[in-house]
Amino acid sequence: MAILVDTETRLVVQGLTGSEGRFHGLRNRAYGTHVVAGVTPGKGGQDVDGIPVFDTVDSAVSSTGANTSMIVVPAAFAADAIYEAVDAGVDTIVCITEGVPAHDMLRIHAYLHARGVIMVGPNCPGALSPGKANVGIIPAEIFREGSVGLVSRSGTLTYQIGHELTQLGLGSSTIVGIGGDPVVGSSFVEVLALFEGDTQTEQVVMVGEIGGDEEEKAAAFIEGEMSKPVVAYIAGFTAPPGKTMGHAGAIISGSAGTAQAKKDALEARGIRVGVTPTETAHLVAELIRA
Amino acid sequence: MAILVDTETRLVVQGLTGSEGRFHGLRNRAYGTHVVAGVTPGKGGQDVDGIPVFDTVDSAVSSTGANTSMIVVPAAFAADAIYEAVDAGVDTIVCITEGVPAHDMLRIHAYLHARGVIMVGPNCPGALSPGKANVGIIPAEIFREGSVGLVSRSGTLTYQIGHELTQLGLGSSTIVGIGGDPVVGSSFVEVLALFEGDTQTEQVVMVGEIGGDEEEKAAAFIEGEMSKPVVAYIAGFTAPPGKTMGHAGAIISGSAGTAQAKKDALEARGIRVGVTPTETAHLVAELIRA
Amino acid sequence: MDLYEFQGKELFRRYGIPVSEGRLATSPAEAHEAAQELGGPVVVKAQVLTGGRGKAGGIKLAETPEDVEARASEILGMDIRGHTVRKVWIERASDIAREYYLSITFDRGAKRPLLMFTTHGGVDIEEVAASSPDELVRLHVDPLEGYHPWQGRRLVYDAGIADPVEQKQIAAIVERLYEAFVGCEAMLCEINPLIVTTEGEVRALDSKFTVDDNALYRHPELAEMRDVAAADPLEALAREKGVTYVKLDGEVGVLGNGAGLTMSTVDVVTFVGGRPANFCDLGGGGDAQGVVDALDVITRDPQVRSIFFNIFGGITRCDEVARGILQALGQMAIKLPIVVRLDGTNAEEGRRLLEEAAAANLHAEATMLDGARRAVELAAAA
Amino acid sequence: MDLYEFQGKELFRRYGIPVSEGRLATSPAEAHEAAQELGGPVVVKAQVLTGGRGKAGGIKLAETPEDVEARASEILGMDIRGHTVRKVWIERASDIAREYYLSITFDRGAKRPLLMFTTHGGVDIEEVAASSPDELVRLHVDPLEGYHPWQGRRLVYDAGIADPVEQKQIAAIVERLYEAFVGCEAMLCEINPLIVTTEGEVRALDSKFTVDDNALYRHPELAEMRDVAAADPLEALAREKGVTYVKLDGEVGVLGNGAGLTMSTVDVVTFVGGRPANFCDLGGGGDAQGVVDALDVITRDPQVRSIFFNIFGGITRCDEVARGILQALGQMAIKLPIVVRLDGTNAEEGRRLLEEAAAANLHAEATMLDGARRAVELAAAA
Repeated sequence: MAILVDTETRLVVQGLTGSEGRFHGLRNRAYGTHVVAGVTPGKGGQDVDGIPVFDTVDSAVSSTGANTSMIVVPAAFAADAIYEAVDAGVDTIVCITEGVPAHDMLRIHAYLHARGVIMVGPNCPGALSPGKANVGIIPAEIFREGSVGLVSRSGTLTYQIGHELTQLGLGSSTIVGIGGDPVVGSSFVEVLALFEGDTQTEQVVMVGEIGGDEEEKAAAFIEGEMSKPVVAYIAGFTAPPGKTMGHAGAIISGSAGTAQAKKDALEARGIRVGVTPTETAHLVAELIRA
Repeated sequence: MAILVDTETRLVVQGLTGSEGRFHGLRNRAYGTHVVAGVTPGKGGQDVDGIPVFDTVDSAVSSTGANTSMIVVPAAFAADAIYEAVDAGVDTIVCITEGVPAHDMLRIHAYLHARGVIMVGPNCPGALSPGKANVGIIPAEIFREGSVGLVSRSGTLTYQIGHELTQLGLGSSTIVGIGGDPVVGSSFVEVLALFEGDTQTEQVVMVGEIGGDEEEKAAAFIEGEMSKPVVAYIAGFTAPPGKTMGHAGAIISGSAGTAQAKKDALEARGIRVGVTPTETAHLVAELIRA
Repeated sequence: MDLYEFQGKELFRRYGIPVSEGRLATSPAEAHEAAQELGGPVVVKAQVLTGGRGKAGGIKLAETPEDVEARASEILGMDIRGHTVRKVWIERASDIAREYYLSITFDRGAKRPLLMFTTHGGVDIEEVAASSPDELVRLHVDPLEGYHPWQGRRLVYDAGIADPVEQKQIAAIVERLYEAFVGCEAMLCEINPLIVTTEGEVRALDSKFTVDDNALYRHPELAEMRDVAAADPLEALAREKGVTYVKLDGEVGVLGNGAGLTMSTVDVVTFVGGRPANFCDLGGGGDAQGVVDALDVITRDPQVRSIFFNIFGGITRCDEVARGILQALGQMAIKLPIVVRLDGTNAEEGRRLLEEAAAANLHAEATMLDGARRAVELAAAA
Repeated sequence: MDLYEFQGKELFRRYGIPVSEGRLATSPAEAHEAAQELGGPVVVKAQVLTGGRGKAGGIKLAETPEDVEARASEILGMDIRGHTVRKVWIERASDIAREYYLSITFDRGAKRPLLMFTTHGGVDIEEVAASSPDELVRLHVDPLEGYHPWQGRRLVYDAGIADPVEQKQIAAIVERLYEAFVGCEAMLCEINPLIVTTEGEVRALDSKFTVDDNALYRHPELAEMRDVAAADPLEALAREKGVTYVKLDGEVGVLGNGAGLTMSTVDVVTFVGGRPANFCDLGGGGDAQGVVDALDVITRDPQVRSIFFNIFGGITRCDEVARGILQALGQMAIKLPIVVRLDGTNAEEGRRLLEEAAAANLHAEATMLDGARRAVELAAAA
């Protein structure tokens, strides 16, 4: 079944005519994703290798039945693109764009939440359901289809861990890079809930990093709400101090935001934490063999 | 059972120490309403004839268990008072204040709607459930308890029609003045839906007036969603043109906004419309006798 | 509050919406001077707070200052739908290639601002809505989130604007118009026509701008735009005294408290065969002085033959109203018959006060319907 | 981006938050002059982007210009937690009656701005949060709806401020601080202490102000506040070249793509017994020139003994990275051993390019763990 993207996904790429949009849009299509439309204001009527381009997301949706949008536009235009996608009626958004201002994201998060639209990102690699659909920039060739759900705040680190899983012969249901910005559309808890409800997913790997308290919240959610086993990895054990959140931030979350604090919070809830990506993959393999 | 206000109502009056707030707050209490608190910034710790006054709605709610707020503050402070009440966790707001800017109300309406808080008003006489509670400025002595739900955009016209009903020996479940401003917290449809779900209410009188298209929407709602009979009255048949909505407004609603257009829309759905308040009350009496 | 074209255009200019250069004139001589300053052909436009100026001959093209002076003297003083023209706007004439329509309305039903745009401009927008509804592009703005650039783009693309330069200009105007709508707390901002000149420049050729009376307290610069002279003198007097008064064309003066009850009273007076002389709403409070002021306004209308006071007390207290009536009778020596019907808060005390005063021209009635009938009878008998 | 106290106070001033008058000085002579201009007793405050200035002796009271000059020469050049003091802020001394704390934080968890206020100011806020959590008043602001006056009132009442004049001043400062927070797109605005003077005036005596790097493109006036000189020279060079570089204290240069993978690589190098010399993230794109620039930065650190390239291609294409490495080797004559591990997009092509180049100091490894081990070995052997 997988989560977020699958064979039912009908993708519109906002920014398809840009070089990144074209590269990844066509790559996603080559993987098998139904890339049905592109949007670039002023380029309506053109096409990108046969994919029709529209001036507005609304016209793309009404002409092609797109239900998912991938946003690959410059940071200064990303917020506008997200609002346009929401109002055009797509139900899932994958925002690849990096550098979206945090205050924009506060407003966007509230806006999305009120309308029940799921967004992954910004500043994220997207979502890949091996064998079904790839929306974003995840190199699909390193993953295979299987039962491990993978959710991560980091892009390339996700690939690394997915790669390690593949080396051990393990496949994935869906790989979700939620993005590492201070405010993202979907946080760990939201994606974990989707995995919990997904029949294909049997175990989950969560890849966190220093800063914020999303891993701590996820730990509580896993203990309280999840029946499926979760293995975690945290990056940033040797990060120098001062690169973590400031004082007031730590007060809010009741957490220091350090990798060690996150590891402790997870382990206190009985969640195993790998020390390296390699060990993390081995922990998953143990789970499956057990 | 009644709607909006009843014996469960625990009222905080925002603006209790002002002359209007004091007059109507004490009058509401004298009627039997549980007036548990007042709020006036800077006057926390005082009391108004035994009703404790707080600096913030939050402290009033946490100290007294208030669940309903009546707002009787000057127009320039009304929006702030509404937001404060919502955030303090009351579930019903009655805003008496007149002159709240329409743009403020657009934002407030969206804010309330997202949080599931019901507001009656602004610029309204409030809500009265005879024999149970009176929140607002409706002269309770002209109404008696009974089965007729009464909802109106106008204040004094509501009293007039309620008075006519009383003359005919008919009582009311709840009288709701929703206010006549361009955007109000609860429109006809929302209050009609509450009456439909109320066991005490057996028939409803809706009192509309020129402008907007809320009566037309109500007509569709009554036909489609209501099992209880509704009688309507519309004020403004002889209003001079130019006092109704402008051109662009008429395009939006697909209605001229005139009393005649509203009457036609209601009668087309089989809803009887009285020509005078007196006739309207007689139509209700006929319904009950039938 | 409705603004004149020239006031709306001044707001457009402040918000960065292109308008033609122009001057206001209140006399033919000023019009002449304005034309000289502007140079070249101009348009002389009657400034009135009503539509249909063009059909009424209130908009004229003129080539020379002399010509302008002549047109201005024709237009000034003209009556357009009951409005006397006291000001003309002299504006550089435009070479119009195309006429579009753009507006932002306060959509009461949807409780959101509504953007509307169509390439069918310069005509009645109701006609476009009726004849080519698909070509009138409509888009709501979320009041909490505000305007976003995609909305302006969507309007221009959906309306079929093909030229990229034109698209950009229009989208920018939509954004600025929204800023003006929010910044001025408008109920309506309409540009009809929004023109494209033969040089490809997009400009607002007219303006309809209505601002929210309730918001004027925080926009003193807009409040100052109110043209007190343009209002009916009685309406202006009433406004000054805090009473809502609308002049009608009959003999029965109507005074109620609350817009709904007052409207209903005007209706009932009509239904029982009378002709209301006015709509006069004491408003929510209604103290004795308010009653005196209202009676002062109503009795200045020489057509009035009788007065019907229909009061249902809520915040308004009937004893205060009675005191006001008695005070007015004492101060103004009103001879007209006054029918009074009091119910609601402190009604008994009010009735008692009136009864005790025992004035010959005061007639108490128990119901609204009877009060209306009596007032109509008395007007007919007067 | 963190701002200096004097920069934050300048922003406070612009937003109407009261601050003491002061002058910036970069030399004892300038400090003398500043003190003369200000007159009376002043405070000389080290301007560094770190906390603990007071304890480190970076804040001194001084009575006369000569005294100020002496204190400034003590403080300028001082090292506070690894930061060299290059600027001092000379500010009129305040008669402090009470010290409060006020901040607005970007609450990532709640996804809303968080207001915090307590009368326990002038101390570490973590201590207050730990020892008297009930006296730290917290209130979120809805990002769509924005700030409303009741929120400032609630902070002051709930914190127990009794004096009405003080209540009003603080509530006004909360409102302006929120305007500054939103207007500057801040991640943190903190006033600690917010003082009440003996005359009853409320004023910001310190400022911590952090703005969102991602938003600087629309705030050029804030972007200009960046103090390039204060940064580590290598970090500054890296920033200039669009590479994220943090200097660490070891021998193994680490270069990855993406913050998570790079952090993880630094961790793994540590876990296999090495000491990372830096954290260097090529970022999302990572073209050949980016790789050259990154190598340029890393190799300027004389402590570096080996370099570990850990690349997992996504948007970054491994062939581009390989081209960058080869280009850098050609341009810079790097002698250090470079361990390269490539996976993901175009990895095979990248590996082929490196293999064909057959450079002696290039070592390919298949896994991240093996790459880290090899780099650590090579650093030890160098």
